[in-house]
Amino acid sequence: MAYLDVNNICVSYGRNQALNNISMKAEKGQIVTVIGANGAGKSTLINAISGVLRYSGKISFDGKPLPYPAYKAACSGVIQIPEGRKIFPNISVAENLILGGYALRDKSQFESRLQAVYELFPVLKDRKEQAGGSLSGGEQQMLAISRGLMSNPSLLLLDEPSLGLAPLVIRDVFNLIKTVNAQGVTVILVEQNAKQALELADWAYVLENGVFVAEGSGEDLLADDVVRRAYLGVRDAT
Amino acid sequence: MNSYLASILIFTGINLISVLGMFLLMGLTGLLSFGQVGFMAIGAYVTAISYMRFGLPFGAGLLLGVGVSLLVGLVIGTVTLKLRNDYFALATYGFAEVIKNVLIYFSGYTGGSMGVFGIPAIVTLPMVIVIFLAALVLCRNFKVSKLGRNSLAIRNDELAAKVMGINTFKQKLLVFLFSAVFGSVAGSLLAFSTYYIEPNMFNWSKSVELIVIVFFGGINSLTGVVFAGMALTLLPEILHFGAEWRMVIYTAIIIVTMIYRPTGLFGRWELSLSQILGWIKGRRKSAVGRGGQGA
Amino acid sequence: MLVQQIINGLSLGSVYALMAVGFALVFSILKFSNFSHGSVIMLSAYLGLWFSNRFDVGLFPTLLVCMIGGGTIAVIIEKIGFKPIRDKNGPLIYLFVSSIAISMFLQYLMTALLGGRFFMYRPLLKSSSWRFAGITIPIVNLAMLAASIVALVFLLYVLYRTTIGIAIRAAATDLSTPNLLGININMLISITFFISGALAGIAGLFLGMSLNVYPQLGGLVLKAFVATVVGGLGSLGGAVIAAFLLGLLETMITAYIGGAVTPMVSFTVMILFLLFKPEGVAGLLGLSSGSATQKL
Amino acid sequence: MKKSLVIVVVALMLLAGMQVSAAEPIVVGAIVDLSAATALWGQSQARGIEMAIEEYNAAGGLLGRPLELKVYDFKMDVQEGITAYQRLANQDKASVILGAPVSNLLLALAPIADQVKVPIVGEPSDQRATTKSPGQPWPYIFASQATCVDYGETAASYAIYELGLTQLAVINNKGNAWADEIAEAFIAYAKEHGATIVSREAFNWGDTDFRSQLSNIQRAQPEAIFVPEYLQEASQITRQAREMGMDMVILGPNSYTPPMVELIGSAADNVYFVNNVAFDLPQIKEFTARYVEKYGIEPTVNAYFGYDNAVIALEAIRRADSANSQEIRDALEKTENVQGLIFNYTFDPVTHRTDEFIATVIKIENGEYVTVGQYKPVKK
Repeated sequence: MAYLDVNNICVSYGRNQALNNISMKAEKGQIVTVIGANGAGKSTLINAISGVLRYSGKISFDGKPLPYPAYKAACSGVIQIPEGRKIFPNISVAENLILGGYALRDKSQFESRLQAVYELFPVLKDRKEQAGGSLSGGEQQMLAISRGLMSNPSLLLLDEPSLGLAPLVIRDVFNLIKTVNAQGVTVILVEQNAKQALELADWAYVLENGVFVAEGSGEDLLADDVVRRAYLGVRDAT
Repeated sequence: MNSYLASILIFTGINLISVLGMFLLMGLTGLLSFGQVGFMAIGAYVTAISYMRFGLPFGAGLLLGVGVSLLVGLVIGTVTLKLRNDYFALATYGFAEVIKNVLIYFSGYTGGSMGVFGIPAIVTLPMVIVIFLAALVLCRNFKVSKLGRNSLAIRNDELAAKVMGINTFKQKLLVFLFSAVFGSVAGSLLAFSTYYIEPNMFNWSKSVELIVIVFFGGINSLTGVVFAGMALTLLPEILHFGAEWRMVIYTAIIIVTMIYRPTGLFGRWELSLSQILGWIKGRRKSAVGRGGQGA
Repeated sequence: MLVQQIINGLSLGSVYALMAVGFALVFSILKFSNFSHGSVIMLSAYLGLWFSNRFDVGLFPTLLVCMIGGGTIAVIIEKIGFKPIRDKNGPLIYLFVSSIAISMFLQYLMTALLGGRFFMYRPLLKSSSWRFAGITIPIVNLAMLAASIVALVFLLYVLYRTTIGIAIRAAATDLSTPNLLGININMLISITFFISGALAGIAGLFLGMSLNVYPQLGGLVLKAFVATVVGGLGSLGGAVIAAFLLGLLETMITAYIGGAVTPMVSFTVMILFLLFKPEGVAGLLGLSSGSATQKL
Repeated sequence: MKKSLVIVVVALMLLAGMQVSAAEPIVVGAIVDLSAATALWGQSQARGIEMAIEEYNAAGGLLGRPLELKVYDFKMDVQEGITAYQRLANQDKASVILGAPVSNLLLALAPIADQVKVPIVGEPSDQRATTKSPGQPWPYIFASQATCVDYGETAASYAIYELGLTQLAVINNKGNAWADEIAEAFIAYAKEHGATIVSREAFNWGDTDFRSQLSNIQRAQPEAIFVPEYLQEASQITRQAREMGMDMVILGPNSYTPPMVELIGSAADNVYFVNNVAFDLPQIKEFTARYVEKYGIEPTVNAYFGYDNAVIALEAIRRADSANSQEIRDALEKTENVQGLIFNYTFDPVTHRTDEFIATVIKIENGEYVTVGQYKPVKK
């Protein structure tokens, strides 16, 4: 059984079926990417895995069923970094990080995690007394990721981390994801920014209207004509 | 007609007129106001005093009350509608308290705590029904008009409404004045159907009653609010068997309903004239007639 | 004379402040005026009355029981009256209307149960007031003053120095994201209501001791509403200070202009104040200058 | 199975038949507050009425017909009171209606009763509830209680002529019509009789702290404070005054009746109040004992009024020898020497009230209610 095993899940909002019998897998230490257009159901998928939404079907993680609801999933090491960052604007950077460590199973690790995060993002240390809302967009994304890393997660779910960021900052964010992954964290990355996401991915899925229409390694999909036309903005030669 | 039934219907109608004003303000525009009872007091006292002291006919007194309410509403609204919404709630609460205390304090005109007594029975059931229907049509047209959509936009997101080019302050003021007029008219009718008014009748608990009716019916459904107004005015009458437990049962029913239907009794459902006609037709033909789903 | 009136004002303010802290706490997180706070005060007053008479105990055990009882009642009210609405994503304003309906219900319930009777605590304090040099200080109000300050300091400590408190403050702007970090938001809200209810329990005991115990006792919560709004932005410190200012304002108007005009003048002053200081008392004190660590 | 059904049906029919054949009951209505702020008084009043009705029924009812009591709660809301009256008159066909221990409802009902024509016996102390214009009563309203003016004048007279106190202070809720009327009568009488009002303080509905007003009063150094207030406010004012070291005489109306001492204990000492009745009268003691036995709770004064209102109304039915509302009204106007718990009632056809008010002054001493004696104000 795979590390994360999503098995035939369905999610619906009222009468609208948002996810229809989705199955996907991620092995330990992989970066798995889901790409798709706006409204394809990417966020729904992330929210189902992290226990925000109710779903039918089975999701297992590390051989056990994934707990529901979200706070329990988070406590078992599955951390979502939500779309739009959702850092807490009214409390300080340091306090944001303290809350990030809320799910830490071994509380004595807190200081060392904090040091690790500050090493990764020295700018956060400089601004630790500042309100979260006063950071720039890129800094906020860093804070959101750091906050997620504080609890030493085993599985990191990233929902559109590149949204609303400048291209240079996006590159930093993707590099960061690589670094985090190299430290042994399994990553599920949901992106509209298909090219960069696919370059990063060990395995990737293409989501359209609640179903997977393609899957393959990142390189394969980058080379796939349909994918290139639909998501990478490559035009037909005609 | 049985005068018991008539008096219930008169009070229901009066309540409903006031509730319609609250619906525009709180339901449609999302402004929390404790002030409706203040405008009811203005309407009641202006009409009653101008009739009793200056011999002004009821209709003229009612219009005078509306005029005074508009004036007061303009001042209160201009001052407070630019502030945050919770300040507006506080200000309207304060306004109603001030009105009550002005009525008590300036007893030379108002009779103070002793109230105005011996007001003649001019208000009749048909009169209440006609005014209520007029208010209802006005309210319904407001809701479906551009003004209503502006209000909804403000309720959903004031900033976005501003960006869309709505003059939110003007719109809010307009709705506030509308609701003031409704309250004032209801107050005038009330004075001439209780025959006696005193400041204490216009307590904040009266505003709360109206607020509960609006939310019980649902902020998105005029039909629901009208239904709630009737149901919640009639329910205490039905519950008289409960003696001292009457109001306990009454409030329990309200709470349970609110918990199970947090969007109000009728949600977004709206009854329209064409639907009623549709039903009538459907029944006549007994053919395909499916009594349409509301928007 | 002036000294006595200032003391009178502070003693009235202490009543308002003690109610306002608990009221403002819920206001700051769930963003609605929780009028059921008054019912918790009223029910706690009955609970303390029953407990102190039944077991013949003194002030402190009764206070403890009132706090635990008030906290529990508040949590139960939250679970029954607010949580279902939150779960169904009902508009925020429904929580407020629900809280009003609940307070009406509990008031009618106690009237029906006890026939609208008035009760009085047996003396839990040795004397009810201190008098010296022609000045009177009511002891219960002094206790309320102390309790509201202790409560405020305690709350500020919890909110700024504990993880739970930080989470509560974070939840004030965002009720869904804390879940993603492993924080059980329902638990957090329950804790908030428990603290708020425990504060209502303290207020209930002291109000019951200084006034009588009767079903309409919770009506005073309107003053807490006023103080909280004038306090500004759900700021706890702002609410407490506004409560004292309100007490002083009312007392001074009553003393030097006349009790009959107090509501008229005090509301006018309040509205004018908000016109010139739209940030409320919190803004006046620079408690909300945008910096997170400053906002109470 | 079928057989038993037939038996049940037959039994039911017999029962129904019996009820028709038995005399139709005379319906007596009552409007009281059972659920809002004055529920304590309203419930007491309703029970007093109930006890009277039960006594009459035990004695075979009236006109050979049983009496049926219908009590409606109006939660201190005038609108609900009006619908309750209309319901009793139109729906329940009540012959006579009792109640409302507060004046405001009767002020609204007076002109309505003029049209509906079912008489009301209550205890409004507001003169206007029974008097349409000077010398002309509201035809369908009768009051078993004296007016606010009587209470205010009696208290002032007692302070000036019996206690010899002439430096007086008054505090009351400006929004409470009952309190304000008594206060004004007190002040008018006191001024006319050579006393000085050294301090006049006011407060508002919902107030619980009166220290600011009391500080002003304290500075004016009155010999007595008059507190015409409801139980809750009166108890707080008295207690807070005592806390501030104001040991002077406090005067009040009948709101200082039990449970006042129970609530504020020794703070109630040195209070003189004008009451309708002495608690140590044998008939009051006997009634109170029966009430406590029946309901397990002490009555308030309103229970006595409820009982008396019922007796006045029922005796009018007896004299009219009819359950017709008009005839009862006519009989009520001729009420003469009807012995109730509180008074021996004789109605003045011009005022529709007891023709003479003799107050009982009660002093609270060491936590006991001590009847000082009956008292009539000195008139100039």
